[in-house]
Amino acid sequence: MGLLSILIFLPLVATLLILAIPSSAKATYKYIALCFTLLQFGISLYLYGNFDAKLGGIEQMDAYQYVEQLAWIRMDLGTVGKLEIDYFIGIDGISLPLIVLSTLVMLMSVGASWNIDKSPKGYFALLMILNMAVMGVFSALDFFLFYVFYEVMLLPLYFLIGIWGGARREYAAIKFFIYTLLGSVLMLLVIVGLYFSVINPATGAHTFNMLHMMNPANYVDGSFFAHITNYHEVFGIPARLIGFIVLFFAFAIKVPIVPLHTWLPDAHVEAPTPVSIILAGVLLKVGGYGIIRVCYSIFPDIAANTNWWLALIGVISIVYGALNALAQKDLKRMIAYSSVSHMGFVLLGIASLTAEGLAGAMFQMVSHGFLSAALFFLVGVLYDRVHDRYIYNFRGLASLMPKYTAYVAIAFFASLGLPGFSAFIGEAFVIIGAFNAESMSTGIPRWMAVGGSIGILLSAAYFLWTLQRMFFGQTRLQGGQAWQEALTDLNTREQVVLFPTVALALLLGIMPSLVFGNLNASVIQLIDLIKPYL
Amino acid sequence: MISLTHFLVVSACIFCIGLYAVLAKRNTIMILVGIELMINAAILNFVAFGKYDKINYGGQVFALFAIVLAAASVAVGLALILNVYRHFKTINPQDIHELKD
Amino acid sequence: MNVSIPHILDQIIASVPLFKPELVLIIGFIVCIFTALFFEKRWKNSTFIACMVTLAFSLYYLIDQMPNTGTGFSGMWLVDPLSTYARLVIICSTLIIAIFLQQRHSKKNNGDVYSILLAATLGMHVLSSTSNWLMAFIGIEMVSIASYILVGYFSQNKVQSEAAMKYVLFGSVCAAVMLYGLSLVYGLTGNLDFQSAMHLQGLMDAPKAIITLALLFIFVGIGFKLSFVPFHVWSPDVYQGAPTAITAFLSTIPKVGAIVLFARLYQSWTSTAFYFSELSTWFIIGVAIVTMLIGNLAALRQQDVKRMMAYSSIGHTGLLLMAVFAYQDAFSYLLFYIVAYVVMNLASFIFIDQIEQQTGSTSLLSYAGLGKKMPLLFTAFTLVAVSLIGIPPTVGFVAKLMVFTSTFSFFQSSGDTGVLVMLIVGALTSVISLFFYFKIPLYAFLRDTDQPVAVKKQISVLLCIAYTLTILVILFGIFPNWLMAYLSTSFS
Amino acid sequence: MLLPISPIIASILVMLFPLVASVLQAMLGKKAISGNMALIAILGSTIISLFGVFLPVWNSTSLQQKWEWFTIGDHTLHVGILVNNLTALMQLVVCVIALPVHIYSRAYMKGDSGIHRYWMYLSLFCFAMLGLTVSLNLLQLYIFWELVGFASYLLIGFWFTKETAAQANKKAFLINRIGDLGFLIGIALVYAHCGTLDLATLFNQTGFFKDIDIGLISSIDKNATWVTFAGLAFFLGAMAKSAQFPLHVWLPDAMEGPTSVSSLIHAATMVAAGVFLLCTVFPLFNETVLLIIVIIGTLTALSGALFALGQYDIKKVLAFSTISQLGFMMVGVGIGAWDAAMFHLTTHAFFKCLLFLCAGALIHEMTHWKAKAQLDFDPKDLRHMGGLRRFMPKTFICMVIASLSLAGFPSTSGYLSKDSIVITAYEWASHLGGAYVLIPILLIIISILTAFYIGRLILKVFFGSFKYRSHIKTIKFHEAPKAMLIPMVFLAAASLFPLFGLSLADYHSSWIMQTLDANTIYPTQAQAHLFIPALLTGGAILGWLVGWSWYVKKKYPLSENNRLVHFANKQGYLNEFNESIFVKGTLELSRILYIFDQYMVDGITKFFSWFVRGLSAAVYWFDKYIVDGLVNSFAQATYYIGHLVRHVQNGQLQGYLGFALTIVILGILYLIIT
Repeated sequence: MGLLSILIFLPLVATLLILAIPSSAKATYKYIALCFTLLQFGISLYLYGNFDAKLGGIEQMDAYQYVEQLAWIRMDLGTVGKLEIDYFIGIDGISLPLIVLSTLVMLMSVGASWNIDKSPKGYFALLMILNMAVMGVFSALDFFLFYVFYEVMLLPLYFLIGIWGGARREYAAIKFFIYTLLGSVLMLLVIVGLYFSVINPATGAHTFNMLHMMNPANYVDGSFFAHITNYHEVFGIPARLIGFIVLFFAFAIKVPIVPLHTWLPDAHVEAPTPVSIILAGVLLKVGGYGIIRVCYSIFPDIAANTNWWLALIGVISIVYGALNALAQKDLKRMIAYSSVSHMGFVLLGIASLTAEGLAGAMFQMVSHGFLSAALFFLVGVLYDRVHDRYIYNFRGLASLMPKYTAYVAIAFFASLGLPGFSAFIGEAFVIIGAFNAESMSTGIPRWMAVGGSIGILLSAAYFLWTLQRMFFGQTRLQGGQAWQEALTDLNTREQVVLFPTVALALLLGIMPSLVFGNLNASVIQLIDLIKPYL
Repeated sequence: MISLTHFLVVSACIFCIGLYAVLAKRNTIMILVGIELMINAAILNFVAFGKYDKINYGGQVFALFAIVLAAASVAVGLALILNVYRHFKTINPQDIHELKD
Repeated sequence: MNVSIPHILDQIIASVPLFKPELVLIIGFIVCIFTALFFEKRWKNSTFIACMVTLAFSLYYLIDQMPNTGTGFSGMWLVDPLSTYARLVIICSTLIIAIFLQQRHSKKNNGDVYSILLAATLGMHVLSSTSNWLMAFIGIEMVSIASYILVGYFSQNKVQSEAAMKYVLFGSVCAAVMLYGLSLVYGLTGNLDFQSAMHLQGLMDAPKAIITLALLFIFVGIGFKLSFVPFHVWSPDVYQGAPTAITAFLSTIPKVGAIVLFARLYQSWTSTAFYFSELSTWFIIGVAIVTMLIGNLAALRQQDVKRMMAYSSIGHTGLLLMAVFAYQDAFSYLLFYIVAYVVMNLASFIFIDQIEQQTGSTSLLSYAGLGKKMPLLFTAFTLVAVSLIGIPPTVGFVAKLMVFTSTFSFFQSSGDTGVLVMLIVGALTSVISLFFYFKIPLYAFLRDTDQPVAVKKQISVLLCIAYTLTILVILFGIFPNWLMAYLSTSFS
Repeated sequence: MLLPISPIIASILVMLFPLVASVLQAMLGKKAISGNMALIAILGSTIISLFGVFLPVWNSTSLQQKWEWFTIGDHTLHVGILVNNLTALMQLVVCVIALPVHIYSRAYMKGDSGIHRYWMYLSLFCFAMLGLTVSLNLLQLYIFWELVGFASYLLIGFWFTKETAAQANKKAFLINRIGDLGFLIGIALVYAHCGTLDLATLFNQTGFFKDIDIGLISSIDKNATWVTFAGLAFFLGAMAKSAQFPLHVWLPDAMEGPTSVSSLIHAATMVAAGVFLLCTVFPLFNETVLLIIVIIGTLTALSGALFALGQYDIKKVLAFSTISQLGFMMVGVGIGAWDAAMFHLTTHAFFKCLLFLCAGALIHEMTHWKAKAQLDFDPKDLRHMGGLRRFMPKTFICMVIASLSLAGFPSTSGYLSKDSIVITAYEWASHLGGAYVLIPILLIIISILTAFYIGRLILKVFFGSFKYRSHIKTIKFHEAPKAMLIPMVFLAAASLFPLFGLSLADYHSSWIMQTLDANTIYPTQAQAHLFIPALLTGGAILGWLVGWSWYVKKKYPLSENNRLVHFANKQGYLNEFNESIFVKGTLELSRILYIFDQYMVDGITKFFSWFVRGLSAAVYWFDKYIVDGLVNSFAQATYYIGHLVRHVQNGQLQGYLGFALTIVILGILYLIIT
């Protein structure tokens, strides 16, 4: 039982504990959750501390760290061949930052769900299961295992949104579920296809091992996804291309890209604050992570040929999301759409296929992770007070809740890419990478970079406009005197949750090397993997 | 001399008559009768074909079994129809549609 | 060949050991009739006990029969791992069904139901362990007649009697059609063993028109038992009408026997490259696709749980067909799917029944807000639903994955677009199925009840069984090779 | 070596002091409203900057030191400090301007409820600005660049309860964001082609953009398209920060902030950052870009001056004058005389800051007096002032000095710097010949206009008679308090020539020009040094006389034309004629242009924002009803198909049989036929 497994399965223990404790002692649940998430956070920090930044990872088996590999499922399917599924986990520079991020966000969300009183038992149990699944997804290196965790994420979310959510929660929950499942069932087919195309050089059996899938040498000639001499076509489209598209589709739903994003605003708006935090903070990252870890690493040849389109989608998402955010009158919805816009940068950066772009995209994921979490938390603060999020119902909050305003302002400026905060580094390097793409001749035209930078301008527009509409001017509230009293300033718990994120945003903004240092080797590795096909 | 073809034609006709009864009759008993006819058509076939199967008389054996089974199922059918009649006071299949989407 | 009487007798005697479990069943059948006649009044559960004992014995003989394979009764009875495991599944599920019946319908003395159950089981055994049309037909008829009676047995109200009537009539017509088809096939081949070379030869020489007619007629009969499109129409009505215990029986056990028979048939017929082989290939692909689509789509609008489950089992039939299609010499995943399917269905029907006991209704609307009242039950139910959709980490997912795997390997070798379409449809329908399966947790957890439902806290044997099954669902989902190793060892 | 620390460390300290002050202030919050921390910090910075950085570095070799920041791909970015003449000078200027403003603010902002925020923001701004000056890395520079904008956002919106303020700071930030994007794109381009953002590596004599190829680093072809684009991108950044036409619209609105803030940020330092940036990356520009810079600069200078003519809000007048002066600096850069530009930047910093401080003093006193007299009028409006020299003589003198300097009157610093630009422009033009001559001519006209509008301001405020003379008996009108006067006096002293060179007339001999020599290649034209100053001064004096006759003697031609009847006096008639044609023309023009500015240029920004909002609304509609609608309709369709399937299940047994068997028959027929 390695450290990584402990990290993954601790929440399961927490779940069992919570389920074991009778509902009479419901107060203890949140403390249990808190303890375990804290423990996880500690472990992840330990992993971070002892991580060897020189090792690349991606497709080199030996460059992964904290690796655990056990034979899990061995089945003889006769002529179909042997089914070989491993419990195979490990992390490299791509997954490490995201794992640390997830543990942090989980901690935040537990903090945010402090005064959940509607059947806390189920709530925290589900939260912990979700926690486990997330950790699993980020560290799984066996495709089957990955898929299992990937799907297990959905169920708790469905119930968390559906039971603890807002007015239209049923619609939002099922919509979210359907979208993601649609993506993943098709992914399953591709997984099966890959399974048949790849053999484990050691045992000669077909395998679900992702790292084997990344190595062209392991592909059976003439198999469905064979690298060279592949004549398979589906409806006239080459097999490998279709495989890439399907996988990309599956992850793009999570990212989400326009036009597959419509689940996101609904899910965010209806979800309770802690769940929105997790959604924005972690789940969207699963999409980006999947694209890097699966689409790009397993189909580097296709990645090299399609990146123009991916970049285009990225730019569209950036601008489209930003414009939508500008149009919103519901604060939470606005932030949801801003996530679409910000994740567009991730896609653009990944597609740029330059070291700057990829590193920028990873950085953007991390920074957006906790910044959006902070934003949703802040919305939650307001919503807890007066159960309203309609922007025009608030005016001049600044003079009413100065501390809150300060945090909101910092969070807003941080996420609109004010230098000195983390988001700036991410976005700037995505843009720089996109510009660089032309000199690296990865086929991303510069106008896309310019288009992306327009997104930065728009993000400034909607954040500042919101700031002006809600916080500045003379205090004038929809709810009148009642709200006047209800809108107390931040309490200690809320500040305890918020402060670290803001501090982290600043820290990473000033010392990006904290993240870049660890993922740089992997990024270069990935570039080297894709370069031959450019 | 009656050749195999005659048998087949006859059985086919019987089968079709049975099918017609099953589909068109407005009386459940008649449907049962139709089923009987269909089965008998098949049995007739079996016997006719059995003539050419000198080794283990599969046809005849099958025919015997078929007769028995047909009798059994029809008996059950009748019992259930009676049961239906007790509840619906009719055995017109068209009036019996409690269960539907 | 030697046809001297003593020789034949010797052969029969020799093949009795292969027939032990069934013999036990036959004896038990008779015993049950008598107990029902004489002891029922004095000792209420006597028949039930007798039935259980019978099943237990038959199970014992079955396990004891495990290693050896062979044919008996001049090739009419054939025992191979497939049949053995299928019968194992059948016996086990019959046990559960028997308990189910005993728990649910122990009010007035209706011991005969057990004997009928045993008869049905016997029929199933015959189905699953023969390659001879005569035996197959007898098996089908035994199962059918038994299930007619079971459906009609408890009919107190209109709905149940109607269901029984529809079932019997539809069933008999299909049987008749099949019989006619069989007669033609017999005529064409002069042989009733569909695995024999002579049979296949006959089919090869036969004119296409007749072959088409005969084959489709035969498929009518099997289609009725498996209830795939277009012969599924009876199942929603019957499932809804029949008592839940019987529905559980109908939705699981008969299908096992039928699918095994179909698998054998399909394997032997598609082993050649002749018209009838292609015909059956195309037939199965088309039917599988349509069945999956219609089963899942029609289920979307259902408000009655049992009806919904009927459609869902139709959908699963489509997947079973897919499994049969990809059926190669190692059929472990076929069995795996069967086991998964049986476990899931039994569990869900027990849950449905339990809720019906509490609320007196099988309408989804009546589930509103029950989640908080029976958290454990509904959590388990939800898990089973998840497994039925085919989402990890449940046995349903692994089963589906293996079916896809084998089908894909077939596709990769053949490059047949139809197969790919079948795969995609199979994947997409599981998304559709999410809609209706998740109505259960949706109503139970997400909706709030308006009228208060008094929930009696009682822990019954059935629930324990159901929870065990649920645990199995998860366990086999995470460690499928526990089951798989067991299934596949004996084939090597 | 006046201090025992290296200039590098010194400059770091210079930028750290205000930061520390700001952080402390943030922590203490309301507990510390005196602003002593900020004051001490800036004082320390000033001293160190002068003795630790400026004096050691000035006119000696440039120093730099870098630390590894982070590695991305195989490029490593560094943060670092670059101190050379340019940066040291800029840093010093910022410090020296910031110090008096701090002192001034203590009195000016006294008693404001949010004063603790004020000090925090101010220190933050100082930190950012000082950091900007000595950054080594373009990215680092960009960071401070935006932080400066952020600080100005905070300070403009300091009175955030005022709707106009809330609007103004948003506008300022957004328009600056446009510029920032340009800057960022420029950075990206440079990085993409040179692989480094190190200013020294890029721009010093041996850098990528060196003029003569020494062969250490392969030099860049400066006429490549991307270089032009990069240059334009950088210029875009500078345009937004330095309020160049048409991106100047934010600056007048920015006057919503406290006057002290305007004096520091929106007159002296931040707006000059653009010019500073251009001077830093000067080697990057090729002819095309430079020409564009010149044109934009001239346009800005002209429009600014004209708009200033028509203003009645005292701060708006100064704002436009700032815009116009920044235009001058841009021209300076454009013609290659970036040393002159820096020179003008420096002098302008002093006298414009002083002007604002004086204006602040006036407004301050007016407001107080207004409050006492229970009158209601806009204390910033020129029309309500007049004859104030009697009440506030010291302020009067300071302001006059500043105005003279602005007008470029001999013996002031402005005279030197402005001449340096105009004359160099003249030389530049005559070197190139052709239509280029237009530039210097325009510049001359602009400087005369400048003299005129600033004269107008002075005369309107201090001469003539006070509008509310009746109240003045009862309520006393005070001179500004000491704490405000001292900095003003100091700046007044700094606005005179001696600070910049002993020679009264020759700007070449000023030490700034001596050291930062852009060695412009145009032949010096002796006569220009003679007649241009004469022209400027003469024009200025003429302008003042006219102004005097209008605004003080109240002989305003456009208001009362009674003079027209006096045909006798031909002179007068001519005079009138001239005035009513030229002067009226000019003023009309200015009014019209200002309207144009209000409704067209600014209107365009308004329209743009309106357009973007409209677009966003449209896009959201699309998202809600088309994209999401598609999804939902797909789900509906699925449901409907399910519905159709159910039609078979009509409960009719024979229906079922018919259905099933029909399909079978059809199948058979189909198969037999095929």
